[in-house]
Order: sequence, then C-alpha cells, then structure tokens
Amino acid sequence: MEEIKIGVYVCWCGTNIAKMVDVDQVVDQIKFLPDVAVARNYKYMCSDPGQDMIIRDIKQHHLNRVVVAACSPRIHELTFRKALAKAGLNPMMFQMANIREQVAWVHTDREKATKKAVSLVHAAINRVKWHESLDKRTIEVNPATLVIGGGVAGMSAALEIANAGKQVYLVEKSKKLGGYAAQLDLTFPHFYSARQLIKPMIRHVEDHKNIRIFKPMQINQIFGYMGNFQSTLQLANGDETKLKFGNIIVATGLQPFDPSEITSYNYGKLPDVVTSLEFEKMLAKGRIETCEGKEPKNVAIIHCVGSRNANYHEYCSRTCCMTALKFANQIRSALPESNIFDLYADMRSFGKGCEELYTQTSRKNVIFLRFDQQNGLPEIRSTNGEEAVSMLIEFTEQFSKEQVEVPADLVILMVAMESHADAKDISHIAGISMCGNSFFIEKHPKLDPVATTSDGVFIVGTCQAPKDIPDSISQAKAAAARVLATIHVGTIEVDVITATVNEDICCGCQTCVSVCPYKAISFNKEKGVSEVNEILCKGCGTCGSTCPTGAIRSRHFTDQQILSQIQGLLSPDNKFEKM
Amino acid sequence: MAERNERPKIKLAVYWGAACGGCCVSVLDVHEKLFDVVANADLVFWPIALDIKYNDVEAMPDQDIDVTLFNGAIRNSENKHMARLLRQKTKILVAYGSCAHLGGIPGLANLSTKTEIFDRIYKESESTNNPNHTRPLEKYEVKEGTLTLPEFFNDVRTLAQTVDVDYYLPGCPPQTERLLEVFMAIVSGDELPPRGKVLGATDKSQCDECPRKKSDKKTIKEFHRPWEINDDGETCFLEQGVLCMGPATRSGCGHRCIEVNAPCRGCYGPAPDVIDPGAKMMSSVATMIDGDTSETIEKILENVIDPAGYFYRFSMPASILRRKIPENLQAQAPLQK
Amino acid sequence: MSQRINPELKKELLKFGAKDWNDCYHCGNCTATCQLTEREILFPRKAIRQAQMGLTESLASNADPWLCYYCGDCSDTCPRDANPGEIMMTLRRYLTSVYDWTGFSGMLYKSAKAHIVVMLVLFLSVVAAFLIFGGPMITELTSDGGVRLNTFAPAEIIAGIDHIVLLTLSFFLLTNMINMYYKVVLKDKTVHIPWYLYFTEIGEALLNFGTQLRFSKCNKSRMYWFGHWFLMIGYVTMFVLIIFFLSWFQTDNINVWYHPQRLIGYIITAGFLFGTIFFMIGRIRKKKQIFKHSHHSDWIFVVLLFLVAFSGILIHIFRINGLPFATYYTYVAHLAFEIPMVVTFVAFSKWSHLAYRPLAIYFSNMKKKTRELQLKSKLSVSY
Amino acid sequence: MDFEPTIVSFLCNWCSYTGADLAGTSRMKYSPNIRIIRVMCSGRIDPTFVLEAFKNGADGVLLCGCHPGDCHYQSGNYKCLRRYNMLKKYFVQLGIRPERIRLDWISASEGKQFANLADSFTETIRHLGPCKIKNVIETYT
Repeated sequence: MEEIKIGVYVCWCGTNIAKMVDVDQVVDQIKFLPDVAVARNYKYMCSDPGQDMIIRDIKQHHLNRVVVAACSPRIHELTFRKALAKAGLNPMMFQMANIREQVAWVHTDREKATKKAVSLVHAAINRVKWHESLDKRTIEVNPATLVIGGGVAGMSAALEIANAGKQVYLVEKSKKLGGYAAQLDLTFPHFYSARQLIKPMIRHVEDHKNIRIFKPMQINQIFGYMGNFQSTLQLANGDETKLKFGNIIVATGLQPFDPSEITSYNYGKLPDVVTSLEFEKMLAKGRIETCEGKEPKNVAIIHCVGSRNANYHEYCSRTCCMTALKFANQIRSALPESNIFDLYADMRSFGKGCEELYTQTSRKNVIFLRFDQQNGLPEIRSTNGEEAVSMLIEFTEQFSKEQVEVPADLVILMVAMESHADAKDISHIAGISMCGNSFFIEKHPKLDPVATTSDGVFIVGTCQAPKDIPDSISQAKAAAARVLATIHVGTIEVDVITATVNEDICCGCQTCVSVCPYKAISFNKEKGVSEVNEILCKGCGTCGSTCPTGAIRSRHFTDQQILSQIQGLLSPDNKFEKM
Repeated sequence: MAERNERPKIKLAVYWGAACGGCCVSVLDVHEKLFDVVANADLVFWPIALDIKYNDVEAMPDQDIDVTLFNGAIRNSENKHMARLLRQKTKILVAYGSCAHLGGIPGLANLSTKTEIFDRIYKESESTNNPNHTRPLEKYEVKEGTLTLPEFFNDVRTLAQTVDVDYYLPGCPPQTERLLEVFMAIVSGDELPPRGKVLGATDKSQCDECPRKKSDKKTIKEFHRPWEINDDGETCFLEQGVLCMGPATRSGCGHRCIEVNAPCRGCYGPAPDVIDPGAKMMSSVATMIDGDTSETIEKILENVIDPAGYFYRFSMPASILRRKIPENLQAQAPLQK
Repeated sequence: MSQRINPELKKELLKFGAKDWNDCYHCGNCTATCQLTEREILFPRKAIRQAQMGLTESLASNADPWLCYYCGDCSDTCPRDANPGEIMMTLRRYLTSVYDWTGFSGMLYKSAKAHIVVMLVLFLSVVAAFLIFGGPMITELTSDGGVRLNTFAPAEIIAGIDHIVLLTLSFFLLTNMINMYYKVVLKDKTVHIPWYLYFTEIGEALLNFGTQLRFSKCNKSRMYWFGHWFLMIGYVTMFVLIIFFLSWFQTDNINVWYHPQRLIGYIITAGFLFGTIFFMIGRIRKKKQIFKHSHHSDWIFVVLLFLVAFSGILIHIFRINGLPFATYYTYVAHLAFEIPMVVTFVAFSKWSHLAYRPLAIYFSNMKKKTRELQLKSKLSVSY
Repeated sequence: MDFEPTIVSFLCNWCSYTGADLAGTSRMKYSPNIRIIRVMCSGRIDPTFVLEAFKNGADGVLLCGCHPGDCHYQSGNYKCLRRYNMLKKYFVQLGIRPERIRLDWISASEGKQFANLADSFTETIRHLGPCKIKNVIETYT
C-alpha cells in the first residue's frame, strides 16, 4: 500500500476562529503525528489562495489525504473536495474538522477551545487515514415531474413546467383544485377578488395537455431517487397506474390553527366568535351577520391567534395582519355605521402596498388596540343578553396600560397558518425533514429555500413557511426553474456514500433487509447474501450498525473510520486534565 | 505413508489454563485418528495424559516445541507463567478453544470482582461450611516447608492478551474434525496461513449453513427462552423471539446446537472484522425490537434478563470493556436531581 | 375595573375640531420632541391614546392637555402627520365642555351656528338695553371739548352691571373649576394627595399664572411667549380696570396724553390690535403650525376681540374730538361686542383656560409629587 | 482543579449536527467538554462506538438524533433508541452508571436546546466523576 501522506490545514476564518483558537498551537501539536506530511494555518482556507495552497501542496509533497480544520463541513466540505479533485486527488480523501461552529463560536476559554480543536483535528487525521477513493456516478433524469398539492403554489409550479413542454403529474387530495386561496374573498393589499385570480388558473391547469391531474388522490409511497422516482396510484375505478418521474415538487399547503385550544377566546362556545377563514366565507356570501342573522354593530378583530405565542406557535403567520386590515375595510364599506375594533399584538405591514393599506385603514374610523401576548391574552365573555351588545372582550391595552373592555357583536379570530396535517405523511413518503413546528426544512434557510435535503425534492408554498399568494407563486416558479434545469441537463450525479455488502462474509441472516427505510437491500437467494441497490441507498448507515457479522460497510462512515476517529479524539494528550 | 515417514516428527504440546478439560478431551476424541497424529508428532507435554513436569518444560531449549495447543483462559499466575513459558518454548502457539480464544465460560467471572468471587465461594454459597473464615493463601508455612498457591488475578484474560498467539482454533470445544484438518495442514509442511488467523472455522457465520428457514421478518415483539416457544424446528430462532448468537458466530462447528433445536450460543466467536461480537449482536437484536418508544422497548427488553451473559457468553474478556468495573474504583456520587 | 371603550367619543371629538387621529400609531416621536414632557406627564401621546381608544373617563381625569402651549413642534415632526398639537387643542376644547356642568360650553364649541345666535341675542339685548335704559344723548361738550359720555352711560351703572356679569360668570367658572378638581383629582383613585402638598405646590401654579414660564420652555422664539403673555396681561389689566376702576377709566374730562389712564389704555389697546391682527393674518395664511387649523371659536374670538379693541379706540377718538353721537353709538357697539365675548368666552370657552391652565399645573404637580412619594415608600419597604 | 470530563458525542448529520452548528452560528456558549463526531444518521451509531469511546477514556457519551418521527432517514432514530436501551441494561451489569450515556433528540432548529443539553450533560458527568474504565483496563489485573 502506498505511504500515507496527510496535509493538515487550519483556518483562521479571519478572526472568527483565530480569536478563540490558537491556530499556531494547533499546528504545532499535530504536525508531529504519524503520517502528517504538511501542516499549515492560513487566514481563509476557503479563499482562492487558500485552496491554491492545498493544491500546490498536494502536487509538491505528493499528499494523498487532506484534513482542513475550519467551519462546518455542511458549509465548505464540497469546496475543498472540489479543490482535491482539481489537484487530481479523489475528493473523498478529505476530512473536515469543525472548529468554528463547534469550537470557536461556542466556547469562551481560549485554552480549552484550543485543546478541543487539537483533539478534533487529531480525530480527523486518524479518520482520513482510512478513507477510500470513491467515484461519482451519473444517472439519467426522467423528464416528468410529480407535483403534490393543487393549491396556488402547486398549480403555479405545474403550469411553469408544463408550459416548458414537460410532463407534469399533479396530485390533489381533495376534489377541487385551488386550495385555500380559492376560499378567500378578496386579497390584500389591492382587493383583487381571489376567485377571479384562481379560477382562470384552475381552468388553465385542467386544460393543459402536459398536465395530468389526479384528484381526489392520496399518494402513499414513492420509490426511487432523484431523477428516477416512481409511485403507484390507486385510481377510483380500482385500476392502478404507475408513474415515473424525475423530480418532486411538494406543495401540501396549510391548515388553519384551531382556536378552541385558546380557552380565553371561547371559540366554539360563543357562536359569534368566528375564525378568519369562516369570515372569508361570510364575506364571499355577501353578508356580514351574527348567528342570529343581524347586522353587527360592534365588530372586533383579534390578531395573532395561535401565532407568536410560545404556547401555540412561536412563528409569525405573516399574512394575518394584512388580512385583518382587509377585513376592516370590507366591514367598513358594508357596515358604514359599525364600530370596528382591531386588537393586535404588533402591526406587521411589511412589503409593497401593505403599510399603505394600514394608513388607509387607520383613516376609516377603526379603533386599534394593542394587547400583550406574554401577559395574558384578551378574554371574550358573553353579556348573557344583559346588555345591548352580546360580548365583551377584556384585556390590558398596551399603549395606555389601561384595563379595558371592548363591546363586540362579532369577533373574528385571525388564526395562525399551520403546516397541513398531511405534511407529516408526505415528509416520510418524500423523505423531507420537518422542523419543530412541522414546516418542511429547506436545504439552506438563506441560500436554498426551495430545495430540500433530499435531492430532487422541492418544497413550495406554505408547507415550507407561512406565506402569502405572491410569495408562494415566486417559490413555485423558482422550484419549477430548478426542476427544468435538471431536466435540461438530463443527468445528475448520485451520492457515493452508500452501503456495500461483503459477500464473502455475509451469512444471509437478512436482518438488514427490513432495516432499510428505502428498500435498497434485497436478499439474493442464489448467492445466499444480501445486496445493496446503491442508487436507492441514501447512505444512512443503519444497516451497517445492524449487521451482526460486519459484512455491510457504510462507505465513508466505516467502523474503522469512526473507531479511529474516536481514538484520535480521546488521545490522552487532548484531555483537559493534561493542561 | 512412506513420504510422511521421511519427514521428522513434529513436537506437539497440549496445555490447559483455566479450562474445564473439555478441550483436552476433544483432542482425545480423534479416536483412531490418534494413530495418524502420533505417526506425525511426538507429544512432549500434556499434563492430562503424560507425566511431564513444568521443570522438564523449562529445561527444553527455546522454540523446541513445534506446536502447542493451549486451551483455557488466564485466570491465575500459574496460567500466566505457563503461557509465557510455552510461548518461549514453542514455534506455533495455538489458542485452542473458546477460553484461550476469547476467555470462554471462565471469562464470565469478569462480571464479578475478585472479592465477590471469594465471598461467594468461601462464605456465602449454600454448601459452604467455613466457620473460621479460611481463605486461600498464596504462601503457607508448614513444618515441612512453604506451601504455595498461584495468585488469583483480578480478572480473566485471553491467551492473546497475555502472550503473542499464532493461530486460533475456536469452539467449546473445537470440533475434532477441524483439529485434525488444522493439524494435518501444519504437519504437511504446506505454506501456513498468515499469523493471527482463526483456523478451523469459516469466515461466514452460522446462518450461512443453518438448516432453519430464514426470512427478512426479524421483528421481535417478545423475547422467549427456548422452552417457552412451541418450536416448529424449522423457523429461524430469532424470528420466533429466541435469542440465537448464530448471525454473529463463525460457522465450522457443524451447527451442532441448532441440530438439536438449541439456539447458537456463540462459542465459535465473531466474524473476521468484528471487534466486539457482543456489541454487534446487541445492536442487531435491539434493532429487531418492535417498539418506537422507550416504554415499549424497555417492556420488551424485560425478558432479556442477562444481556452480558447472553451476548458475551464466550467473549467477555476479549470484549472492548472486558469486565465489570469494580464499584470501589468507580468513584460514585449521588446523581443530582 | 375595566373601562368600557366608548366608540362614540371619537365622533364627539370630531365636532370639537379633531381630524384623523388614527393616523397616529404611537411611535412616540411627539413625546420625544416635546420640551415639556416629564416622567409622569407623557403628553401628547397619552392623551391622544385615550382619545383614540374612546376612554372617556380616563380623558376626563387627564389634565395633560392644559400643560401644552401648542408650540407645534410635535405636529411639525410627526412622521404620520397625525397633528398631535391640534389634537391637544381639540382636547382642551373638549375638556372645557367636560368641566362645564351647564352644557353651554359644549353647545358653543360644537356648533358655530349656536355660538353666533347666542352672540347675536346678546348683541341685540345690549343695544335694546341702551335704547330703553340709556341716558340722554347730550351734544354739549365738556370744558375741554370732550363728549359727556358718563351722562349717556354713567360709569357707576355700567360698573354695577359689570359686577353682576362678573359675579354670574365667576360662579360658573368657579363651579367648573371645582368640577375639574373633582374629575382630575378626586376621581383618580391611584393617588391620595397629602394635605400639605396643597400648600407647597400652589406657588408654582401662581407663578405660572403670572408669567407663563412653562410656555417659555417651549422650543419657539421668546417673541412668541412674550406676545402671548402680553396679550394675557393686557386682557387681565383691562378686565380689572373695567370691572373695578371704571369710574377712573371712563371719564368725561380729557387727561393729558401722558396721564396713566390714557397711557395704559393706549398700550393695552395697541397690544390688542397688534395681537388680534397678528392672529387673524396668521389664521388666514396658515403658515405656522398653530394657525393651520382654525375652529369657529378661534375666529369668533379674534374677530370679537379686534372689534372690541377697535371700537374702544374709536370711542376714545370720537370722545376727545367732541363728536357726541359717534361716541354714543360706538360705545353701544363696544359694549354690544364686549358683553357677548365675555359671557361666551370667560367661563364657557377659550378664556377659561386662564383658570384651567394654572389649575392643571397645580393638580399635575401635586399628583406627580404624590406618585414620587408613593414610589419612595414602596422602595423603602422592599429594601 | 475541578474534574473536567471528556465527553464524546455522536450527532446525526441532518438534525443534531445542524442544530449544533446553529448553536455556533447563534454564538450560544456551552461547555467545551463535548466533542462531536458526525454520523449520517443516529441509526449508524453502533454500540461498538460507545464502548470504544469509554475504553479510550471518555467519561460520558452523548447520542443525538432527529426527534421521533422526524428522522431524515425515516426511522434511524428509533433504531438508535432501541440500541441505547439495550446498552444501558448492559452498562448496569458492568457496574457503570447508565447515566453516563444519554440519548436525546435535537432538531436542526434547536441550537439552544443543544447548548443546554451539552451543559447539563457535562454537569451530570462532572457530578458522577471520572470514568475509571480506561484506567481499570490498563492497570487492574
């Protein structure tokens, strides 16, 4: 076997790392470790000069392994792998030690931080010795696309792709396309009729020759991987249809928060306390009325119902403030003599036309009252017919600090946007992660808010985060562009981190077969061993730690690699006691 | 035969450390093939069969013995001394049987401390009658002179943890057929396999040859002891909820246990790349548990009463953590609530 | 106790001259700009909030609007053009009507028509009174060539009538002041003012009444403060002269030009003329913040004051030049202008702020001190 | 000097490692005793790794994965949980306090929770004192 020569590079990241980690000391401590041929530190390893330094060293010193101690591998692992490839080395002969996010930025004792950094670098050096060359493989992309969800986001994405001449399969769970946007009356801030906007869109989708719609239809399973997914749909007539597609756009949308959770609002108990969605329907019907069919004299609108509150959802649902103002305008024009009370926690009117809407509304004799989310929500109680008004809302107004009660005949609760309940199933089916609040997690919150960590799966609309219609459409079209780009290229590279079975050792116990969530492992009866489909395999490594014989290797995360990493990490020199 | 006679006979030694004697018996189990052995080898040391004293061994020149089959673990200073002595005198030292290989059944003593063992034997056991609290002494003066006993070590070690070992022949005891194959291979003068290798067993584990039917439906809802199930004699033990070390154990024994409807206990040791067979099997079996919450998992695990004894039945001293960590060494502070 | 929000308050306030105050979104800029804001007195924002929310009770007990002199800084710098200064002005009008238990004030403020009708009635009453009770119109001049005005309108009788008017108006003003005390101090259950503060805090209130020192703290030129002060002092002096020294002031003989009677008269009248013309031009040109929004009461007030001063000058000119009829008619007109002005403005409208402002300072200071004491005692307990 | 424990932590790439990165980008401070090894999924964590860590002188081992139901690989975290429960039983038999291993769920958005977990686990281990396994293996015969 060729002699191992490792190049170790410690990054300062400007002052980000250098401030808390003594980079010189790190280099001094690891440069004498066995197999380390070169050890340097540099201001910005990820910069062009930094990468050039690695490339130069690889060529000059005939390095065959590289360790970079810098930021999180989630940020720059790919950058350095590319640098290795540029220098003619297999990109997998690389290991990163995360001494920024997991050392410099989180610790305050420079000496200990340095020591920890040394141990992480030591572990990386130990690990990289066991790295193997792995080669990228490319596969062809199926030009069809599956869109899950027929709301405004899903339809926009479908139309964009279909207009480019590519096949789209649009799966909608309900009987109708249009989603929640189709249930709205007017939209903010310009009061366009939602129905007039959505209806032509639905017709366009339904008539499109490149779009095949399945509704009502639920998707139960998706097999495959980016470029080559497939799913079987159960049609209403009992038939099955097998779809093959290369990309998935998930647009499962939202569901309104159920305000009966918030006891102080008495939703469900007081008949004239309605949700914003119920009020939209009332507006669409054309008459604002109480449960008794009377015109309300006093209408109160309560913001942030289920939003921006640690007990329900901490996030802001983004659209409710403006919808509330839209309601105030609609009530004012329908009932000019009514009293309108707007109970808000903060008025969030960002973006084009929204502050203008607020100003415009504030001139329409709407009484704006601010409540505090933290110290007790408003309480709605009935007057039990003892007064002319049917309900009173009690709370402490935040600007005046006065304990006040607001008379109300109709209360509208601006309910939060939640990720749809079905999103959970879809997350398993399509392999998307969810964050704590059940919205899908995007690949990168800033740089890639459309893709997911599963290649070939994109998220659009309110399944990713609360959004209004234009934002949903923007994201949908962005996802469509991404999909069309992969279709245009025609092939994609697949990950090399997969599991592999050593047939000489595998005894055919088949424990691994049912462990694999992607059905990538099958039992070859002829040979009496398990086999891994390396395209289906996503490299989680669960089978590797399940195999009782050690026949399954999780590439790039082998037992040997991790065990030597542990040994490096715990090298006696790197303990705090030695300080 | 003529060819064989032309070669000088090899010198063979068999020794037992902490062992039950089964391994020595297994050597005798070659039956009439013993003549083949004797035709090829001179037995120079075998305490169970020959009256050759330690002094005689000490007197031998270094590397004089060609092959030593060392069975049994290292429990006391005598075992250790003899292991070192035989290493010095032997060209090919073979760890013979599970105890020499992985620690074996005596190795389970590592789950108790020395004090606990002595207390049990000389004080607590139901049959003990020891009113004077007599304990073995390493040295005892009598008028005839000094009586000595070997030192009882704190823990049991494998042969390889004590001296360098050339080959391993696993099993409790090793299959006699395998012994013969290995012995014949050695005397044939052919090129020997690389040092450190396990001989007399395959690289594949039990399931490869196991006659029972296996499927991928390895989901365990409840663990059972073998007598608790209505065994159909055909289905994989694990699929019936019975712990079987087969998947993590080398084949070569002829699956004798399974033949008589008893699950594999793991005496043939781990597959080639496995460091800690107990850990691997624990991982594998735990994965089969049908439960996604701590409560259900713990409930199912209630029937796994002795995981250490089960997963490490033959390999405790060879495992990563090797032994129980004595309480008095484990500085223990009450947990903060 | 919760306070019920009164959505009608806003509509009510609109009649007192308010515009779109929902433009205000409580950034707090007005309070930050204002030179007079203190720890406990957060105007204009606090009062605006109460008005916006329809907190009738809180507003009635809030004396803050009286502490504002309408320099206009807040309105100038308001990012939403919500015009806080004018809201404070409106609230002063509103509060005047709140303190006035007769309801007369509210009627005058809310309706220009009512105000004009009331004044017309009073105007005609004065003219009628002269027609019926007026003395003979003698054309004979005094020895120094002056008109014998005291024969037509004897100073003693006119003074007597003045006293009656004064007593009546004082009664109303005083009861309104007591009402203000009740609303601002007694109804506010958060403070219990210790008795000694009533004595220690009166000084500053009186000082402010005399000097309007607070106004000088406003960010505008000194001239502004001086003009306001001069007008106020002039008016008070004239008021005192006419009520208590009319016989000395209204003589038939012509004193030398440097006689104090004539000098004081000239100075005050000049001040009045200058002030009223200045205000009228200002209100027409609408350049300065405080002149941008004119309520009918503002116009009636300046026009009447101008007419009173102007007719006063004419009386003087006609009298010393021996023009008897011109003097008599002008005198009737002068009183016919003055009586409506005094009656409608002193206790029920603009002039009552002369009393309410120092009272507001008095009450606010007492409340502030009490709160400080309460805070101190609370702190001393906890340490 | 106070006892400074050494803790090895195995974090899954998608949730917990990202969560730990988030703690970093948010500049949350936590104990430097935690040293992290990245695996693709908590389902990759083999008991062998945990035992090896203790053998090499770790005083505690922290395992983190995605919250139940949120596993990037659908179910790897459940497998981790099962092994963790099994391992704890084994630890009791070896006389090792099972508190020395802990499994917790950290999502990609839970930077704060990770920092808190790192601190609280370090405190637990500091309280338990040094783990003598390495010492015993090397010296106690």
